Amino acid sequence: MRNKMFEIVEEPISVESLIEKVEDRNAGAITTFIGTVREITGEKKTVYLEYQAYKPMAEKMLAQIGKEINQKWSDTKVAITHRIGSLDISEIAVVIAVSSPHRKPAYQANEYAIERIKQIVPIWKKEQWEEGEAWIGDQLENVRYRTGKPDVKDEDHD
Amino acid sequence: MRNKMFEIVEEPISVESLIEKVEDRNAGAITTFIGTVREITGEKKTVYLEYQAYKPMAEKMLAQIGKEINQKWSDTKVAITHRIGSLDISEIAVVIAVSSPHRKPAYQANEYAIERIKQIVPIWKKEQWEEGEAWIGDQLENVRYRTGKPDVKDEDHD
Amino acid sequence: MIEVFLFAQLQEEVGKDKVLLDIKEITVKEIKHQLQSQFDLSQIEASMVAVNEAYALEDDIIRSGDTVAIIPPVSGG
Amino acid sequence: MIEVFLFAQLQEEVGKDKVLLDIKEITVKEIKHQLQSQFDLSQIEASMVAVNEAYALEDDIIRSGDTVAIIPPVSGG
Repeated sequence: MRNKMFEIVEEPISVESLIEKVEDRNAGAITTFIGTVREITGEKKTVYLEYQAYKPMAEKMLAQIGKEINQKWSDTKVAITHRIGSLDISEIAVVIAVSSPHRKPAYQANEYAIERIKQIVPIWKKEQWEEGEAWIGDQLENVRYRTGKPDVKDEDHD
Repeated sequence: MRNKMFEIVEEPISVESLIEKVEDRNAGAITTFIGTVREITGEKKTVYLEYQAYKPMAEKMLAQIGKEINQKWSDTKVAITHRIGSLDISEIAVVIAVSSPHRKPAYQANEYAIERIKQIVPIWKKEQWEEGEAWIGDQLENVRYRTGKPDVKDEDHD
Repeated sequence: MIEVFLFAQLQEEVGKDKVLLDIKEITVKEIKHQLQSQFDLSQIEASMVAVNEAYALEDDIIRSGDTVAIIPPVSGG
Repeated sequence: MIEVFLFAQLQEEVGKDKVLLDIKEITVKEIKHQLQSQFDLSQIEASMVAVNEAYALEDDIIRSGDTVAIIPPVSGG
């Protein structure tokens, strides 16, 4: 399974393995985004995070994001792995790797991927603070959204 | 020397080691940029690249870019390593790692770093093609530039 | 029979990760109302519905044998 | 004595990576002219000059003992 480009896993993620998945003789640029568990958010101190996913659909949605990227930025290769389960401070929750012949698309496509993950991929996190816990939702203030369409502006935010 | 944040090296660069340099309990995002040797540029086929640096000044200029980033985006940590010598196709020439509590600054600061490297860091590459070789300069059409100032628009492009 | 998966807050409120509804045919809008009244869920209005692992519209029809998932606002990344 | 480092194309044109100039004091502009006429360099006008590892302006003064580098347009990354 080392070559699945879009994966939900329960074990720690190797950044190197994601980079290998997108390597290409015609890539001049590879960008990675590594989402880690941050200790302090606002005034709250996180002890650990718990991630849950609707796994088969989440992998489909990650693959869809990859397809959207290939359509928007030609000659890109994309790999995304998101981890679920219990994660401690500084542990890696998500890695996005994008390769491209040129650097601009590598940055743009990578940032597009994380924004889309936060819109359409069925993954949820529960914050465990020192004084309680809560499932986090609606970080983007998307109350509802109908489709997994590439254009965010087409979505229904009512 | 593992903890030098800004380095010119002659050996292969480990992406993981750069990531480790910027890890932080309050980082929620780490971005990396990996510049690799691309085989095809336009219609030319590169066989290998040769990088040369004015090493002490290049390391100072990398550190200056780090300082500029810390001023522009607070709470960021930056590490940059550039390799010199002879590099084959797909080998890594440069790695930039940036950590930040939030993702936007991590992307922006990383892209800022690569743009600044191409402006002010005394490193040159010579392309070895199948039919010849040449030192590459002036990729940004900066014929001249006076200072290492943070604001590109302040520079002298005449 | 329609299998309905629940996640996050909704899963905790219902106390299980899926429920089975003995229904032949129902719209997305109706299934949300039904779950709402049956379990008193906090987030159902803010949730999307996926049918067979694809996001569905309010008027889409769910049939016996379909797999449904209630997707509260996501927070991955 | 002023030590002048050369890189890339300039280094190949001169055939060595540094030259020593027996000069007490000279401006940046003047040292460029002097190197240009002495070695017939292709890129000196497009080059920056660094004095003691910092970029210098055309009118800055270089003194004996300073380390100078001629920096043709860079192409790292």
